[in-house]
Amino acid sequence: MTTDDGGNDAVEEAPEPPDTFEDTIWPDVNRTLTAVDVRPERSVLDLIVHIPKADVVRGLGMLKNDEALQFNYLRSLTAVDNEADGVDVVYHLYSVPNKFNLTVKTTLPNDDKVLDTATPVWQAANWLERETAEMFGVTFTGHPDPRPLLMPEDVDMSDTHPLLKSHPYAEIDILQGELLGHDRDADEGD
Amino acid sequence: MSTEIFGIEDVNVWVDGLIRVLLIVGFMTVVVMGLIYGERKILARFQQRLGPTRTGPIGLLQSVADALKLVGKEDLRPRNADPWTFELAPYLVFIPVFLGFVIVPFVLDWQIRILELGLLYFVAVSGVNIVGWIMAGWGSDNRYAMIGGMRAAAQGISYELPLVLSLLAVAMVVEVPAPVIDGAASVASDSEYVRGSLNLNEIVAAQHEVPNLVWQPLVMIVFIIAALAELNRTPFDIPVGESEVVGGPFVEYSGIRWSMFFLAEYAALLIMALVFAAVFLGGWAWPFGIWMDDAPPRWAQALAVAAKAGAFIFLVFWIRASVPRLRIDQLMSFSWKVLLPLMLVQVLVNGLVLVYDWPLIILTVVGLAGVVALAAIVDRAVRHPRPRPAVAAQLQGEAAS
Amino acid sequence: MKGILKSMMVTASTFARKPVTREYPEGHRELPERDRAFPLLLWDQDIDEPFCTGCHACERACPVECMTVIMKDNPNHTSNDGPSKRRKIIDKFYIDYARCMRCNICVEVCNFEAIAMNNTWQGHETSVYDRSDLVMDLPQLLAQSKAKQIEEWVAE
Amino acid sequence: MVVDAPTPSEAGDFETQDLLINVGPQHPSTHGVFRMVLEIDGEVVKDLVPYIGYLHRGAEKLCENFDFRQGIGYMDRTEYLAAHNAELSYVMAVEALAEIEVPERAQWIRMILCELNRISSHFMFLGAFGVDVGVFGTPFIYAWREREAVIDLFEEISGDRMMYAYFRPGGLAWEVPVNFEERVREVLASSRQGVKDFDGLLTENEIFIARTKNVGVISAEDAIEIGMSGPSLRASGVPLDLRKTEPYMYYDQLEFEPITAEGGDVFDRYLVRLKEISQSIDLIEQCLERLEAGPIMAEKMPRMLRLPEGEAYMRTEAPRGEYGIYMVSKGGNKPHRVKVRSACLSNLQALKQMSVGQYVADAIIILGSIDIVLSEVDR
Repeated sequence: MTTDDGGNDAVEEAPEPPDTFEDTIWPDVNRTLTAVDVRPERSVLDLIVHIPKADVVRGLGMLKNDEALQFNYLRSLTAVDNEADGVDVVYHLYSVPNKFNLTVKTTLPNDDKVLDTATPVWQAANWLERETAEMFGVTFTGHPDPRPLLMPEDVDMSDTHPLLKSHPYAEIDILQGELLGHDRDADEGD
Repeated sequence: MSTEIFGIEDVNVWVDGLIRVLLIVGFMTVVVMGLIYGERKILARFQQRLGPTRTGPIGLLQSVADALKLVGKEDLRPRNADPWTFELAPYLVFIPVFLGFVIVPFVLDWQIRILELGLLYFVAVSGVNIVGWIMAGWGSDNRYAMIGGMRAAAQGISYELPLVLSLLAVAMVVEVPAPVIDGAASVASDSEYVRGSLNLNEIVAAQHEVPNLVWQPLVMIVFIIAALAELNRTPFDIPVGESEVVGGPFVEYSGIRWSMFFLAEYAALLIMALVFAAVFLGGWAWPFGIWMDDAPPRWAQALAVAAKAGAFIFLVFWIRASVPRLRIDQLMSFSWKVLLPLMLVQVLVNGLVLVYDWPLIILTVVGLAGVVALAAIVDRAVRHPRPRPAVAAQLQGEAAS
Repeated sequence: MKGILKSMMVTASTFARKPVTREYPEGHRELPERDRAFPLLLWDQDIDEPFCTGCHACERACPVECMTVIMKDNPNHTSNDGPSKRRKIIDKFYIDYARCMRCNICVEVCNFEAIAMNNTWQGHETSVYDRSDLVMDLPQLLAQSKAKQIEEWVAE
Repeated sequence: MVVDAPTPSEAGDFETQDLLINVGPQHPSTHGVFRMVLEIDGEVVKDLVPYIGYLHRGAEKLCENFDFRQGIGYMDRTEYLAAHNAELSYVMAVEALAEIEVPERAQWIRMILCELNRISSHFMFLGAFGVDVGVFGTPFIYAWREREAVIDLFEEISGDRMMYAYFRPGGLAWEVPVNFEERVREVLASSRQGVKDFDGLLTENEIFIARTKNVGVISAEDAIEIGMSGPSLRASGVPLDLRKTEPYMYYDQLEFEPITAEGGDVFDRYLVRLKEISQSIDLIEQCLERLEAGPIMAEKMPRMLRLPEGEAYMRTEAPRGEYGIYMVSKGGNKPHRVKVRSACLSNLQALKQMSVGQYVADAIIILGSIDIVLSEVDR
């Protein structure tokens, strides 16, 4: 680990049984998100906060507007497909005045991938949500411009969500030589 | 009817005309090809490149190869283009440029025709090609072309005024011998002088001792600027701006038609350089007292004209390698708010000199003051940029919300 | 006006400098030894056979799956009274240069130093008219090394 | 000139209509395959709709199928003008997850290469931007001249001119050549001359200033709101430079201040980048002083790297801004998810706000001033 986050972020240490997250910005975050059900988690670099999907945009707004935190910069917004466990939508926040980092996560069940848009909180979320929507099939309600971003405009690909694990890789034929085919699966995991 | 050409008497006027036209067309085509090659080589050196090297020794045949390629290309016309406007436009750009060559004094006693109103004729015909530009822009049925055509029209008309005024400012005070002999003006120094002439030959002859650039520094600079704009050369290449309208009115042209535009562009540069050499640098006269007493030999005259025109052309290339492009609103306001008032003042001063017969040194002083004023205005405009128009601010507000 | 004149002086100064153009097809710049064009196979000059034993290591490691390797029993092996210690040897080897992304991974995973990135101009100038001509077979891949036209560089 | 269009009643039977022009995907000034539809009234842009995705190659999906060494080559291709910086984020994400300690020498060399890459990338910007503004080719060739020197050096080190694939989790693929320091200093000397040339050619040119000052202004608040980063953000006066705010590698040992400007217009974005080249030259010299002999690869690196479960969002300061890799691992030798946080994508979002209300020619140079690389936008 070579990154030093000014002592504000999670630092690796031996896990003690009841982790109070005292060395992180968790106390401030917890104070800010009073009426929201949140759960902290350590990661290698930043603190992760899990917020239920119903409260996430409200929570993000609170984090942005809180005087002590001021998460006014949305670094990145994406999703992670956990297959059976649903899709995690991940927000990476940064506070320009305070230099805090925070990761906010919310889990969407596979049968209800609908989430409120974060565009009222940060304009930056606009294109990032469009990309997440087309790549993972997450619907962001209230999004001002819900067109696809990277996928073709002229073909209807509303059912195609390439970054879901269920979406296959493109099958590349092994064309070399005399169209030789052989079993590559045996090599897996060497 | 018969006339005289190259000392041969009794030549039929039609034959004479034909010879002159063929000479000029041949000459011009060769020189333009050389110019294109020269521009590529010179620009390359300004950019630390080599330029064309493949075709012929040091790439000398590059223009020939290009010409052959262009002639061999398919002549395409977009389906939605207006056939007549589209196909006629190159001629309307091409022909006026050729017409301009009629009055250019190459050497003392040879040019196509010596016209008493030569300069007037020159500005008249060179203004016509704007029509061709608009036709090309409109007829192509392409939005880039249309924007380019509109820009060309706006720019051409705006800069026609400073150009005409600058030529007028020179023409009104130039000293010419009172009895104008038909044909070449006499260089005799003992006849009485009057001021004002539109005859290019007389203007050149009047600069036998001191070229006009000494008397008219501001006018010369304004002429260069306006000429760059008329020629659509950097920094005024707005109508054809590669990075904006991808070639402007020419975007849909190909092959021979496109090469006609190209040819016209360089021919216009050539003629502008020749007029510049004639009006401001003294044409075929040699500087610094060489051949002061009698007219220089013909080869020396041609050499002087070529060197002077070449200097102008080199300057144009140099500027092209060095400066960015202006924006259309800046271009317009520069013409109407800076160049035109300055030129009007200059013309007024010239008028006073003309009427009261003041010494010409006053013009030099006023001209230098004008140059300083021009530089100061440009500097000030850069340091205090205009606030954005209200409409723009409003639009931006809407976009942000 | 001053700034414009300054710009023109800068271009004038470059006018006087030596052009930086490299006249490519005539004059080839000398390539650094680490230059990576496309992978090729190396020839064991001592025993007169390829180094490659067809172990599939590179094939498996290739991110773009541009290789196809088939091995065979080595007829030159000592058991067959040959001079070679290689029990297996490459039979067929295809690399699709059109698909290769020149990442050097095949060279790194090779246990026999049998594959190297071509660091000659010949490796760069591979234009063909048909894409399928870019699928190189074993003789093509070995040709340069066999003719001792290459001094390969492999990171230790 | 901005003139209000006459309403239909004033103009009799005529109606005015705004003109739509389609700029790109094949246009000399869109820096790749970017498309924007401009709605113009005369020469004034009334609306702008950007379209991206023409270069989408699914790098993130591909990375899920690659092991950690194979992924590096793909990172090069997401950001081909600053591939070292792109690789850096990726390998640092892997190192953070695997808790690998990278040897000192490898870190210093990485820093030198990343700063050199910043120089070459910024030169590329200056060249392309100069052409956008309308100088015929000269800045482009100047830029190419300097970039060529840097790229030749990269080729001597890594073997490739653009897709280096030189950083590895744990260090570097192989040792740099013996004359490395000497060559770097040569390149720096040449870059200094390049900065001087650009400074003379553009910075004081009145036409250049007239074209770029007060054009495409974006305030610091808006820039942060949109998520801009890198020189484009710093030009608005926000000193957000990850090398300073969240120092990675050994940037905390170097002396430098983030370069900012006040205006947030096109000229400032140009100037910040020009100054950053000088800054990078200075940083590299500091690095060279601290460079010592030593190993270039972490000890005990396994042949096939397997990561523990976890996630890391690793961000570094690439030439265009924050290049982040969000890597989620569920164990095994392949990442579960790799998200590339592209600085260009976020910066490009500001294009509409900056361009509306400006002239068509301004929209072009505003796009140029953001300095996008479409392969990074689309990934």
